[in-house]
Amino acid sequence: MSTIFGVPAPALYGQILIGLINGSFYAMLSLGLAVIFGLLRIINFAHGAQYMLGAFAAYLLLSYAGIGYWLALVLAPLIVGAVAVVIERTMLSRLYGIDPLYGLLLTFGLALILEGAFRYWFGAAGQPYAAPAQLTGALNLGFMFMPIYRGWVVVASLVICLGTWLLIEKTRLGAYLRAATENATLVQAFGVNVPLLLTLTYGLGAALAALAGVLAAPIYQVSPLMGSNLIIIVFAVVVVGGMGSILGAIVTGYVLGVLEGLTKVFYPEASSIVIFVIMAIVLLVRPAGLFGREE
Amino acid sequence: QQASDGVVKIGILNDQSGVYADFGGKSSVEAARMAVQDFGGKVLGVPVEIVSADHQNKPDVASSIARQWYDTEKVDAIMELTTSSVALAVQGLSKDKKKITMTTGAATTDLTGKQCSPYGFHWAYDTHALAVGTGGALVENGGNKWFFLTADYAFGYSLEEQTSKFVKSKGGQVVGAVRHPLAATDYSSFLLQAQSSGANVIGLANAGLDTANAIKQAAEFGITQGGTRLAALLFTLAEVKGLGLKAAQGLTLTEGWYWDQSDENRAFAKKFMDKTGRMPNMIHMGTYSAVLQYLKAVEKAGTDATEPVAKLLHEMPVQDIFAKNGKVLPNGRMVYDMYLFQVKKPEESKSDWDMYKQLAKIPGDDAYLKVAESGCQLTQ
Amino acid sequence: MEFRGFVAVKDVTLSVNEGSIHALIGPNGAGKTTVFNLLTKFLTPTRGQIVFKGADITRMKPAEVARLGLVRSFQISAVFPHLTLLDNVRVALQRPSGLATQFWRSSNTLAALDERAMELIDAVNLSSYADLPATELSYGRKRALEIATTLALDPAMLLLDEPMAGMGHEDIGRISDLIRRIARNRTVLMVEHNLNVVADLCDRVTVLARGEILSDGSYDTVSRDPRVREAYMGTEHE
Amino acid sequence: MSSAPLLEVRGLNAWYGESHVLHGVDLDIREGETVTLLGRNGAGKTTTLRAIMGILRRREGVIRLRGRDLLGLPLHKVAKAGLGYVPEERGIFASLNVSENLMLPPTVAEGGMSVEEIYTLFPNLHERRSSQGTKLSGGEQQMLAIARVLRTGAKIILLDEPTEGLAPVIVQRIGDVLVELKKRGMTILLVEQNFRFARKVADRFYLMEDGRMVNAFPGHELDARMDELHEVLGV
Amino acid sequence: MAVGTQYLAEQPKLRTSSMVIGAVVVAALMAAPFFFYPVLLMSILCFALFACAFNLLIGYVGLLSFGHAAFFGGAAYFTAHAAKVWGWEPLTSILLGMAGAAAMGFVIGFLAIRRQGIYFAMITLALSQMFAFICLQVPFTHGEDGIQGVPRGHLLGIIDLNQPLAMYYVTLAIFLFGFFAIWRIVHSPFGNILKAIRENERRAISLGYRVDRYKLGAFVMSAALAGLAGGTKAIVFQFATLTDVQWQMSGEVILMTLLGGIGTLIGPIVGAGFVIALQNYLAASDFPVTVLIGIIFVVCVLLFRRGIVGEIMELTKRKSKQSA
Ligand SMILES: Nc1ncnc2c1ncn2[C@@H]1O[C@H](COP(=O)(O)OP(=O)(O)OP(=O)(O)O)[C@@H](O)[C@H]1O
Ligand SMILES: Nc1ncnc2c1ncn2[C@@H]1O[C@H](COP(=O)(O)OP(=O)(O)OP(=O)(O)O)[C@@H](O)[C@H]1O
Ligand SMILES: CC(C)C[C@H](N)C(=O)O
Ligand SMILES: [Mg+2]
Ligand SMILES: [Mg+2]
Repeated sequence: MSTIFGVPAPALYGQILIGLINGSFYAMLSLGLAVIFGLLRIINFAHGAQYMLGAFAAYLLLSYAGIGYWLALVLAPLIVGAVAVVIERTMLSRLYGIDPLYGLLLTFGLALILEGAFRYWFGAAGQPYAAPAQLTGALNLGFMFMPIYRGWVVVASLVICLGTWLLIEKTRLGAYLRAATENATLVQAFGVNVPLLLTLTYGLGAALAALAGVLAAPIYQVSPLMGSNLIIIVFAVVVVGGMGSILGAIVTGYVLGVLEGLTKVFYPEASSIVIFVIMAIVLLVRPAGLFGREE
Repeated sequence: QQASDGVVKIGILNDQSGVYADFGGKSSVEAARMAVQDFGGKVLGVPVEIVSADHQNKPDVASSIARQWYDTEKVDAIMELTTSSVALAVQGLSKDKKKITMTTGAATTDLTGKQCSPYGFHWAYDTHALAVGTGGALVENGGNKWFFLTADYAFGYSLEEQTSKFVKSKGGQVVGAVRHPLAATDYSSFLLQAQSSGANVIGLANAGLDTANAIKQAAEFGITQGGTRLAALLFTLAEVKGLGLKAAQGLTLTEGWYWDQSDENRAFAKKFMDKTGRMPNMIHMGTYSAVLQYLKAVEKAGTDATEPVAKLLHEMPVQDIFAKNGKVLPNGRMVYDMYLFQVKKPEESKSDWDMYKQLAKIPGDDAYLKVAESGCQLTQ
Repeated sequence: MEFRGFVAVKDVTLSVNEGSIHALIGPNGAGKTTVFNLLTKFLTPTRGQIVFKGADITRMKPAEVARLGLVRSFQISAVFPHLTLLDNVRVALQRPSGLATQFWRSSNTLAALDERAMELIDAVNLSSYADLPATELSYGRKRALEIATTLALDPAMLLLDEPMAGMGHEDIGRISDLIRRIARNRTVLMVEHNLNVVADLCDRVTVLARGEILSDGSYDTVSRDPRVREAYMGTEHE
Repeated sequence: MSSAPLLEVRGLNAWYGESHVLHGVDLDIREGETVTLLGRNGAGKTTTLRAIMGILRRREGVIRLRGRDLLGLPLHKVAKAGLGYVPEERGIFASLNVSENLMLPPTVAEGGMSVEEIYTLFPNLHERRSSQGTKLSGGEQQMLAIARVLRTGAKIILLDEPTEGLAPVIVQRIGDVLVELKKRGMTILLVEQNFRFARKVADRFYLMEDGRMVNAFPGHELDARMDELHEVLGV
Repeated sequence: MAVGTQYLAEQPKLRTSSMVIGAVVVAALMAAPFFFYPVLLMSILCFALFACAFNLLIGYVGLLSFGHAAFFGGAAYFTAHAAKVWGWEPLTSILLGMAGAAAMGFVIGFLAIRRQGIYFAMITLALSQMFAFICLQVPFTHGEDGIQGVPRGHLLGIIDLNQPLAMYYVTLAIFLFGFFAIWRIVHSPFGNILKAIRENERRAISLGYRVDRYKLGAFVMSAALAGLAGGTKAIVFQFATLTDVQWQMSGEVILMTLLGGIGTLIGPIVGAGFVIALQNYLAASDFPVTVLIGIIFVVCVLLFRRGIVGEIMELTKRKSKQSA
C-alpha cells in the first residue's frame, strides 16, 4: 500500500472524494443562497429546509405516487420552487425595504415550521431512499472503491453549478438579474418587471436547494433535520466566499469541502470545525470574503 | 393496603421520534398498557395509569420531564429510558427523589455500576451482554483486529470499553476508534478511516439508524468485499426489519427475546402485532416485563411507597414471558438468559418477520457482570 | 483616490493655513466630499500623504484623526435623530470629559455637561428646541445642530461640508457669523456652493473640478479665472 | 403651440421619508420639445425627474402622458408607457459589459434606434463594447447612459445633468448628440446647471427653487435674463 | 441600521410610575413560588435574564447576535464542571461560568464586529456553531451525555440550595442583579454612547469615538450576562448539555426578545415567560413545539415587529398624544 505523507493513498483519495461530495452540496446550496441574497438582500435561512423539502418531495413522490428518482429530479425542484414562490409573494415581499435582518428572522421561522412539521409527521429519524438502479454499485478504481452514485453527484452538481453560472452570466435574464442586484430600482425604471424577477429568483434559489436535496436523498437519509445543520456550514462557506459573488460561492463550496476531507485524513478531530476556523482567518485578513467586495 | 394519592402512575419515557424510535417508541407504551391489562388494570384497589413522553434522546429534556412528573404529576416510577445518557440522568435524579426507575432501553453497565442506585433497575440487555455475545462470536471466528465506530456518549463508550476488554482478553487487539455524534448522517469517512487502519473487524458501537446507515455505507464503499467484517454490536429485530434481509443477512447479533422461540412467544407476539403492526423486540418485552413486575411488587408490598417496593423488586424472582428464572442482583441488574442469533438469508426467510436463526444461548450468569466486578458502591 | 478604477480625486495638493477659513468649491461631482472623506480617513487614499499639525495621518483610522482635533460635518446632515438636541451635543462633550466608558455610573452624572451643552446650543440659536428629538428639526436647523455638536469637541480644525445647504437667508447670515466667530482661534475648511457666502467669509478658495485643482487663491483671483467660469457655467464655443 | 402637452405635471408634491421636497410643481412638455430645468443644488430638479418616473413613490399630484395617468402605475409600467430615464449618477452596471448595458432596457415601443445607429452615433462605445461598464471614462459612461434609452423607443427621455463633471470636449460631444436627437423629433426633459450648454438645445427653461417652479421662459430669453439667473443660481 | 427601532425617550412621569410597578413585580416574584411550580419559575427567570442580556445587544446597540447560545451554554458547561468536578461552591462556579462567557464574548465579538448587519448575524451564528462542535468533541463536556448530576451545593457554604425555595430565591436574586446591571448599563454614560452609535455610527466615529471598542465592550457585557444566566441554569437544573449551546437556543432567545419587544427593558422578560410557559404547557400535548415557535416568529415579523411590550407602549403613547 503506497503512502502519501505517511497516510495510505486509498484513505487520502477516499477522503478527498468524500470531501468533493460534501463540497458539491456546499456549492449548490451556497450558490442558491448567493443568488437569493444578491437580489433580495435576504439571507434565506429556510434554504436548509428547502433542501430537506426537496429530499422529502422525492421520497413522497416515490412512496405515494410511485414516481422514481429521475422524474423526481425534475418534479421535486418544481414543487419546492412553487412553494417558494408562494412564500415570496405572501410574506417576503412585505419585508422589502426594511432592515434585512427581518428577512433572516422570517425565513428562520419558516425553517422551524417546515422542520417541525416534517418531524411531527415523519419522526426525526431518516427515511431510506434508494439510489436508482442505474447508479448503484461501485467502481473499483484500484486505489479505492468509488460508489457510482456518489460519482454521479459530483458530476451532476458540477453541471448544475456551471449551468446556473452560465444562466446568470450569459443570458438576458441573467443580465437583468445582475443589474438588478446592483440597482433594482433603476432596472425597474427601465421597464423590467422587477417584482416578478424577485419572485422568480427566490423560486430558482429554492429549486436549486431542492435539487440538491434530491441528489442527497440516496446518500444521506431523508430526514427532517438534514438541512438544519448543513445550512450553518453553508453560511460559513458563504462568508468565506464573499456574499455577493456567484463564482465565489461555487469555488469556495468545493474547495472547503475538499479541505474538510483532507482534515479528516490528517487531523480528524478538527474536521468538523475546520471550515469555521478558515472563516475566522478570512474574516481577520479579508473581512469581505475571498471573492467579495466591501459594501 | 394503601396507594398514595389514589392512583399508581407509571411513566414511559423514551425516544418516540428520533433515531431510536424503532427500538421502543410508541409501541413500548402499548406494551406497558398490555402489562397493566394482563395484571388486571388495578392494583391495591386503585387504577393503574400509564403516561408517556418523548425525550428526543436529550438527557436534559428527559430529566426535566421526569422532574415535573415527580413534582407535579404524581408519577411513581419511570420505565424504559431509551439511551444511556437519558437513563443515567433520570436514574440519578430519581435517586435524589427516591423514585424507582426500571431501565429497558439503555445499555450502559454504569447504570448498575459506578452510577448504580438503590431504586434503579436494569431490566433488559446491557453492553456487557452484547460484548460477550456478539463480540465473542466474532472473535471466535478470527476477528482479532478491531476498529471501533463509537457513538459519542455513555452508551458508545461503555459498549466500546466492554467489547475491547473482551477482545483483548481473548488475545485480540484494538487498532483504533473514532467517535461520531448521535444521528450522524454520513459514516463513509469514518469507515474509510477504519479500513485504512488494517482492522479485520469494524465494531459498530452505536445503535439504531446509526448502525443501519453505517452498514449500508460500508457496502457502498466495498468495505465488506475487502474482507473486513462488521460487528453490529447492538442490533435488534426492529433494525433488521428496517435494513432488510438483503443488506442484513449473515450479521450475528445478541438479543434477549425472539418471537419465534416458543408457542407462548408466538401467541404474545401476535397480540402485540395486532395492536402495533410490528413484532416486539427485547426492549418492548423488557418494558412489558418491568411494568408487570413492578405491579406485582406493589401488590405484594401493599403500598406504592418506594423503599418497600424497591426491596421486593430486589428479592422477587422474575418469571414471565420475557424472563425465565430471572433474578435481580443487589446492584439492580436483572439477570436472565440471552441468545446469539444470525440473520437469515432472504431465501431462508419464510414469512415477513422470519429473520433469525438461533446460534447459541448465553446463560445469564455469563452474559452479565458479577456484582463484585460491576463497580457498584451500594453493595459493599 | 480611486473607486473601482474610477479616479475621483487626483494629484490634489492642498494646504490649509492655520487660523484661516478656506473654501473648497467646484461643480457637482468635482470630488469635494471625497477630499473630505480622505482627510478624515473615511476613505483611504490610493497614493499621497496627509499631514496634520506636522504629523502624518495618512494611515490613521477616522476616530483617531478626530481625536487629534480634525473634526468634520457631513454633507447629508448627520445628527443622532432620536436623541434630544441636548443629548446630541452631550454625546460630543462626553468624550473629552472622559464620561464615555463608565457603564457602572448613572447617566445623571452627565448633568455636569448640561451647562456647556446649552451654551453651544444657544450659540446656534436652538435653545428653545433643546428637549426635542433632533429628527423633528427642519433641515437647516439640523445643520446648525451639527455645527454645535462639532464645536463641542473644541477641534483645532473643522471640516464643514456644505454647512448652509438648505438654510433660509436669515439662518445663513447667522451661521456665517458663527463660523467667523469660531474661526478666530481655529482653522476651517468648508465646502460651499453659495458663492456669496464664500466671498464674504473665506480667506482663501480652492476650486476643484473633475478631481483636480483648477485654481487656488483669494476669492477675487479665483473668480476672475476663466477656467473657473468655464467649469461652472460651461463653454461657449458657438 | 396649441397642441396638448405630451407630458403634463400638475401640483406635484413629493417626499423623502418625512421631508417634503417638492411643493406643487407644474410642468408641461410638448411633443418634440426640449425643456430644461435650472436650479441650484438641492432645488429639487433630480427629485422632480424621480417623481415623474415613479422612482420616488411618495408623491401626490397629477402626472399624465398623452392624457394617461402615470401616478398609479407601478414603476416598470412607466417605462413601458414611453419614458426613458438617464439618471444623474448614470447608473452604469459594473457587472455588465458595455453591450450588455446597452441591451439591458427592454424595448418599449417601435421606432427606437438600432444598435448600428447607436454605434454610429457613439463610435467610442463600439470600440469598447466588451469592456466592463464602469471601466469607461466618465464621459463614455454618460454616453452609454444616454445610448441605453435610445434603443428602447421611448418617446420622452429624462436627462439628469448629463454634463456634470465632464471635460469640455465631451460636453461638446454630448451637446451634438442632443441636437441630433432633437432633429429626430425626440422629446427631452433636461436638468442642467450648465446653462450655456443647455441654451444650445433648450426650447424653454424652467427655473426651480426650494421645490417650486419659480419661473419659466423661452430659450431665446436666456441672455436677457443672465443676471437674474446668476442671482438665483448663486454663481 | 438597527432592528430595534423604537427608542424610548425617558419621561420623568414614567419613571416614578415604573418604580411603583417595579416594586409590585418584585413582591409578586417573591410570592410566586407559593403559587406556581418553582422549577418552572426558575427556568423562566434564567431565560428572562438570558433574553435581557441578548436584548442589551440588539435593542441598544442594534447588533443581532445569532450565536448567544454559545455564551449561555458555554457558561453552563464551565459552571457545571467547576461545581461537579472541582467541587466549587455554587456562586463561585456561576461567576466562573460568567467569566468564561465574557472571555468567549471577547473572542467571538472581536471577529464578528468586523462586519455589520446580516453578516454579523451569520458570523456569530457560525462561530457559535463552531463552539458547539468543540463542545461535542472535548472530553470535559461528555458528548451527548452532557455534565449530569451537578451538585447544587451550599451557597457560600451556608445555604443549602437543594431546598427548592432557597434555590428559587437565589435565582431570583441573581436575576434581579443581572436585570439591574443591564438597566444601569443602558442608563449610563457608556449606554448613552451606545445609543449614539446605533443612531448614527459614522457621526459617532467622526466625533472621535472608537466605535468598535464600544461595540465590543457591549458585546462582552452581553455575553457575560448571558453566561450568568447559563451558569445559574446549570446549578438549578443540575445539568449542562449540548442543547444549550446549539443554534436552536440562539433562535429561541431571539424569539423571546422579538416577541416581548426588542429595545424595551421588560419585553424580553415577558417574551421569555411566554415562550417557556408555552413550551411547558405543550410538552404534555402532542403538538410540535417548534412549529408553534416558527409560527410565532413569522407572525411577529410580519405583523407586529414591536413585540408585545413594544406594541402596548406604542398604543399608550398614541393615546396620550391624542389626549394631549
Ligand atoms: N463611494 C463611491 N463610489 C464610487 N464613486 C464615488 C463614490 N463616492 C463618490 N464617487 C464619485 O466621485 C466623484 C466625486 O464625488 P464627490 O461626492 O466627492 O463630489 P462633490 O464635489 O462633493 O460633489 P457635490 O457637490 O455633488 O457634493 C463623483 O463622480 C462621484 O460619483
Ligand atoms: N435620498 C434622499 N433622502 C432625503 N433627502 C433627499 C434625498 N435626496 C435628496 N434629498 C433632498 O431633497 C432636496 C432636493 O434634492 P435634489 O437631489 O432633487 O436636488 P437637485 O436640484 O437635483 O440638486 P443637484 O444639483 O445637487 O443635483 C435636497 O434638499 C436634498 O437634500
Ligand atoms: C435504544 C438503544 C439503542 C439505546 C442504547 N442502547 C443506549 O444505551 O444508549
Ligand atoms: Mg459633496
Ligand atoms: Mg440633482
